[in-house]
Amino acid sequence: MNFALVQTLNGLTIGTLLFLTASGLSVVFGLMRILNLSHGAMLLFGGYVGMSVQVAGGSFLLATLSGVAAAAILGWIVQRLFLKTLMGSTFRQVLLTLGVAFVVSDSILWAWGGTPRALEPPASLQGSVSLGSTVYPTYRLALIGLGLVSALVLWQVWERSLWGAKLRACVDDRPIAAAQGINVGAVFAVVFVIGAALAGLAGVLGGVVLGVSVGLDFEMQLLALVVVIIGGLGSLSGAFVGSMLVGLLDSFSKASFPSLAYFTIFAPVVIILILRPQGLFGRKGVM
Amino acid sequence: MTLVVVVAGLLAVTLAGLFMDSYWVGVCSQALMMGLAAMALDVLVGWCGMASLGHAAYFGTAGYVLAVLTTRWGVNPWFAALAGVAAATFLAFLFGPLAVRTRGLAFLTVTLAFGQVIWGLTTKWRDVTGGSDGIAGVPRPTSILGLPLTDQRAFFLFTVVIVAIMVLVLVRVMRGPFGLQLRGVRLSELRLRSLGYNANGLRVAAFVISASLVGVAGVMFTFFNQFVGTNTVDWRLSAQILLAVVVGGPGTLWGPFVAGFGLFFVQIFATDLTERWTLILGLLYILAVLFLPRGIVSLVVRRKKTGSGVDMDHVLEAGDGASAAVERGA
Amino acid sequence: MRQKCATLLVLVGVLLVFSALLTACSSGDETTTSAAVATTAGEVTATTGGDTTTTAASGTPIKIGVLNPTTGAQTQNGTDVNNGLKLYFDSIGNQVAGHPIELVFEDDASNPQQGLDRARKLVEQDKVDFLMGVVHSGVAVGVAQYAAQNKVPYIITCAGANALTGVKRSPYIFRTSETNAQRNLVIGWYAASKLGLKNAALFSWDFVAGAEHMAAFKASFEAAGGKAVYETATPLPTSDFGPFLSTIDKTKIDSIYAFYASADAIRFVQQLQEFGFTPGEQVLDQGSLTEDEILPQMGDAALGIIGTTCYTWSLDNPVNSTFVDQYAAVADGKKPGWYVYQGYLGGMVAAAAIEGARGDVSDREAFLTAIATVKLEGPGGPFAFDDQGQAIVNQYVAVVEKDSSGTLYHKVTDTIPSVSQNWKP
Amino acid sequence: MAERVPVLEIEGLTKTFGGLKAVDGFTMSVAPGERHGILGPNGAGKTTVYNLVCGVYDVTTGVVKVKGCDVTRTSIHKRSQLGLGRTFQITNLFQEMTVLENVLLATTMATGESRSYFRLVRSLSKATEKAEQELVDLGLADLASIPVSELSYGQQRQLEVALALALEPAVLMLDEPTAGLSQAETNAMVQLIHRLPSNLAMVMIEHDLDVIFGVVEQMTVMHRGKVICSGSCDLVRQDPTVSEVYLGQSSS
Repeated sequence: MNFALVQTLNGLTIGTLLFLTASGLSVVFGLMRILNLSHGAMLLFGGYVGMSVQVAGGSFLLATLSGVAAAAILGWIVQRLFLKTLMGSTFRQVLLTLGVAFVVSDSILWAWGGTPRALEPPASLQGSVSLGSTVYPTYRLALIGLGLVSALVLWQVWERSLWGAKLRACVDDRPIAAAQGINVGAVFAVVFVIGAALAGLAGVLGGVVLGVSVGLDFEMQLLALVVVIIGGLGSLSGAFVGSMLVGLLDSFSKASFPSLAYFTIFAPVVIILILRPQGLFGRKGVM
Repeated sequence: MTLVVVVAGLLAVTLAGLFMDSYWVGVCSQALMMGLAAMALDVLVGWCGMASLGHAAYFGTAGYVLAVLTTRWGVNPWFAALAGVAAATFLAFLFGPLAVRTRGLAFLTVTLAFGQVIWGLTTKWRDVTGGSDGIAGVPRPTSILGLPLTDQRAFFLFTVVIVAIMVLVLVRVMRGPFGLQLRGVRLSELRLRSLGYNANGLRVAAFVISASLVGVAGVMFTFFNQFVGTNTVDWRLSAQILLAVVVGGPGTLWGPFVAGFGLFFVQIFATDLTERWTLILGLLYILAVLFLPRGIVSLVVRRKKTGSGVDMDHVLEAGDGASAAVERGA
Repeated sequence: MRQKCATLLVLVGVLLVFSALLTACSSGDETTTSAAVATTAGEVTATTGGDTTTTAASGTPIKIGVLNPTTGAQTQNGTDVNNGLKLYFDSIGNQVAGHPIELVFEDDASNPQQGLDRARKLVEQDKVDFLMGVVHSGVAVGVAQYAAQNKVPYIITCAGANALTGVKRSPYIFRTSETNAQRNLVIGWYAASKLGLKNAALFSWDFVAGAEHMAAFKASFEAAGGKAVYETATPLPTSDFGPFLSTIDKTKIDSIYAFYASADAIRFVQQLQEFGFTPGEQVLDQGSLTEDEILPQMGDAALGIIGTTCYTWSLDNPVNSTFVDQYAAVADGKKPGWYVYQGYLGGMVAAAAIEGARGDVSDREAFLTAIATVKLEGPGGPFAFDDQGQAIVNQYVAVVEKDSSGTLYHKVTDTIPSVSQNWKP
Repeated sequence: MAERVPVLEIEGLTKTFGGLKAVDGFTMSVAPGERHGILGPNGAGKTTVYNLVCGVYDVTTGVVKVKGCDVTRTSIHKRSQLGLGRTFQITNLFQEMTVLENVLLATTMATGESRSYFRLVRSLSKATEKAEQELVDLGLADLASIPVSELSYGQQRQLEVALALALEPAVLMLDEPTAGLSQAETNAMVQLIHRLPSNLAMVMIEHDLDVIFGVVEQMTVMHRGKVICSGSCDLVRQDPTVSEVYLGQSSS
C-alpha cells in the first residue's frame, strides 16, 4: 500500500516533467511533421542556465524564469535560422535538429564541464511532508501540483482560446487552415518557441529531482518520444495521458525489476508503433 | 563510376597504408569498416528512402556475439565471426518485418527504439556483455594465407580485401534488378506492387542485407580493437553512420563509403586536436543538411545524370500511391 | 545561394555568441575547482600530442603516456588526477635520475573505445616509455590488455576493477590505487564489529564496479556478523533515488551502505534525508560517497557519515602537509581530494621506479622489477606493492564533521595500517 | 475448354467507407479477349472498383475471381502475377527513372529475369529486348534513356499503358487512358488500344463516349456505386435510365 502510494507519487513526478517536455514536441510534430530531436538539448540548456543563475545567487524563481527564457531563445534561433529555410523537407529538418542536439549538448559539456549538478529547491519547499506512515519530499508534491495546473492551462488555451482554435485547425489540415487565412508559419514559430520554453521549464524544475548533466538531454528526449508515440502525435491530451503512463511505468518497473527498466519502456512503444502507428489519441495518416 | 572510384580509392588507401606508422594503419583499417557500414545503410536510405537511426544495433550485436563466443566459450575466431554476422542478420529478420510496416519518421523512430532496446540489453546484461566495461581480449585469427593477422599491417591488408569483396558484391547487386526494384519501392510503391512485386518483401530484403553488411563491419571492428564496448551499440554511432550517408550523398553507394571513411579520420583528428568531436559532428550535420542536399556527390556529379543519387528531400517521402498501400496495412 | 551564405555566416556567428554565452553562464560556478579545471584543461591540451616540458636535464627524455578522462561524465576526476601528477613532477623539476620527464596527456572520455585508441596512439605514434592513469574500469581493462600484449608497462592510478591485479594479472600491470574490493574490506568489518551494526541496506550503481564494491562490503560485513537486508543496484547515473529508497522498510535496517560518486553521491545523501532516513540509520561509506571533492556540496545531510578511505587532506604527516600546501598554491587555496592524491601518488611511484632503474626504462625487465620494489612514504602513509603489483596502503576510519569555520571534513578516528587486497581482520 | 472460363469475374462487390457505400453490389464478368467498358458519371465509384479488383482496398463484401480462382483476399502483387494489369487514372510512373528502366521493371517480371540478382540491368537481354520492342511500338524508342519526368503528358499516358501491357496480363484494366489528352494524343492512344492483341481481355474506364464506343463491345454503366445497366453497346445506348443519368447529363 505504502509502497504503491510512494511509487505512484514518484511516477507522477516524472510524468509531470515528461508532460512539460512532450507537449511541445507533440504539438510541433502534429503541426509541421517535424520530429524535433533537439528538444532534449533545449531542456538541458534551460536546466543548466537555471542552475548557474541559482549558483550565482539568484532566487529559484529567477533561476526558473532565466532557464525558460534561455530555452525559448534557443528554440527561436533554431526555428528562425534553420527550420524556416527547410520548410517541407522533413528528413532534412530532422537531421538538422539532430545536428543541433549534438552541438548544444557538447557546447554545454564545454561550458559547464561534465560534472553532473543539481538545483536546490526553494527554501519554502525543502524538507518533506509526512503521509501517514511514510514521508514524501514537499518539492515533489508541489511539482505534481504544478504539473496538473500547467496541463489545465495548456488545455484551456488549446480548447477554448481563439488562438488554440487556429492551432487545432492547422494541426487538422494545414492547407485548409492556410486557405482560411491563418498564417501557419507564424503559428508554427510561436508553438515551437513555446514548446522550447516548456522544455526549459522542465529542465529547471527537473534539475532539482533529476539533476542536470549531459546525457539527461537524450534520456528525456527519448522518453518524450516514447510519450508522443504512445499518446499520439499532435494530441495534447495524448501527451498528458502518455506522460503519466510512462512516468508510472518507469517508477514501478524501476522499483520492482530495475534491470528490465529499458524493456518496460520500449516494449509498449514497439507494439503501439506496429499495431496503431497513429498512437492512442492520434489520427490515422499522421505518421 | 562507383566501381572505378571505390577500387581506385581502395588501391590508393592500400598503398598509403603501407607507408604509414602502425597507428595510422590502424586508423585506416577502422575507417574502411566505417565506410562499409555507411555504404550498407545507404541501401536503405538512398534506395528505399528509409532512414534508419538504429543501425548500431547490428554493428554492435555482431561484435558482441563474436566477443562472447571467443572469450567466454573459446570458439574459433573464424566461426565466431560468422556467428556474429549471422546474429546481426537474424536480428534484422526479427526487426525488419516489423519496422518496414512503418514509413517515414515512424520508421526512423521505431528503428531508434529497437536500437535502444539492444543498447539496454548490452548495458544491463552484465554477466554476458560486461556492461559498461565491455569485453576485452577478443582474439584475432592468428593468420590467413600466411599473413599474421596480429600484425597491424597484415590485418590492414586483410581488411582491405574483405571490404573490397563486400563493396564489389553490394555494388553488383544494386546495379542489377534488385537495385532497380528498390528504387521502384521508393518512387512509387503502388505502381511497383501493381507490376507484381512484393514491395514489403523487397523492403525486408534491403533491411536484412544492409544489417548483415553492417554486421560484417562490426565484426571486423571488434577483431581490430580486440575489444567490444557499449559504444558499438550507442545511438550516436547510428547517427554517425547516417551522417556519413547524408554527407556522402544517398543513393550512390560510393558517396557514403567515401564519407564514412573520411568522417572517421575527421573524428580521429578532432579527438587529437580538440575534445569537441561531438560538436564538430553536429556542425557537419547542420552544414551538410543546409548546403549539400545531395551530399558531396553533388560536387562531382550533375543532378539528373544517372547515379547522381537522391535529393534528401525525397528520402522519407514515399512515392505516389504509397499512402493507399499503407491504408491496407500492406 | 547568397541567402544560404548569409545563413552560414549567421550560423557561425550564433555559435560563437552561443558558446560565449555558455562560458559566461558557467562563470558563476560554486566550486572553486572550475578555475583549476579551466587552467589544467588548457595545459592538458597544450601538452597533448607530446610537446616536451622544457627542462635542464641532460639525459634522454623519458616519455610517460597519461590517459585520463578530460571530457565526459568524469571530467572533474580525470582533470584532478592529471593535476596531481603534474603537481608532483613540477615539484621535482620534471626530471628524474638526470632524465627529463615528458608527460603526454590523452583523453579517454571514460569511453573504452576511445581509451583504447588513445593508448594505441600514445604507444605506436608518440612512442611513450610507459602508460599511466585511467579512472574508468572498463577503459582500464581494455588498455591493460593492450599494454600487456605490446609489453608496455602500465601503472593504473584510479580504476578499481579487481581482476586487473588479480591472479591473471600481467607482469606489465601495476596499480597505485586500491581495488574495488580492497576499499570495502575494512568498513564492512568495522561497521559490524566496532559499530555493532547488524542490518544494512546496500546501494550501488548497476555496473561492474558497483557490483564488485557491493559484493566486497557484503562479504566483510556478513563475515563480521552483519546482514545485508536489501541489495539495490540503481542505473548509472541515477537521476532519481525516490523509487529505490521508497522500497526500503526502515524498521528492518539500522544502517545504509552506498557506493556512489560525484553528483549521484550528493543527490543520494540529500534524498536520504528527504525520505527521512538520516539521522536514524547510520550511513556507511567506502570512500567515494563523501569524497573530499564533493563533500562541501552535500551540506549538513552528510554529517555523521562514517567511512574508510586511504587518504583525506586532514591527515597529519609531513609528506601530506607539503602536498596540501603545494596543491593549495596552484589551486587557489583548495584542499586536494582523493583523485588529486592518486595522481600525486602515481607520480611519486613512477619517479621512484625510474630512480630504481637508474633512469634506464628501455630495459623492460629491469624497469618492471624497479616498479615492483618501490617502497615510499606518501601523503597517505607508507606505500608498497604486493606480488600482484597491487598497492598496499593504510585505511583510515573517518567520520564527517564540521570544523569551527563550518566546513565539512573527515575526522580520522582510527587507522588500519597496510591493508592489502586480501586483508583479513 | 479453359477458354470458356471468364478471365475476370466480379460478384456483388461492395465497399463502404465509414457510412458511405462507394460501391454497392457491383457485378461484372469479362470473357477472354473481350473488350469491356465501364461508364458512369464522376463519383460513380469506377476507380474504387479498380482498386478493389486490384487489391488496393479491402473488399467489404463480394468476390473477385481471376481466371476462375478467387483473389478477393490476395495481395496486390499476387493478383498482378495472376494476370491483372492496370493503369492509373492519375499517372503513376517511376518519375526519376529513365523510360527504359520503367518498362524494364515490367518486362523483367514477365521474363522472370526480375530474380537474376547477380546480373547487371543492362545484361538482362530478354527483358531489354522486349522493353525496346515495346518502346518502338509506342514510338518512344529514341526517348528510352531520358527520365520519365521529361516526357510529355501524352507520352507518359502511353507509357502507363505500356507498363501494364509489358506484364503480358490476362486482362488489362485501363483507367481513363485518354483523360486530359489532346485530340491528336487521344487518337494515338485509341490506335494503341486497337493494336492490342486480340486474345487480350481489356476493361476500360472512360468518359469520352466517342472513344469508348469506338473500342469496346460490352459495357457496364455505374451510378452512385450501383450497376444500372450492363450489356452490348447498342443495348446500353438504347437504355432509358442510362441516357437519363449519364448520356443525358453529358449532352446537356
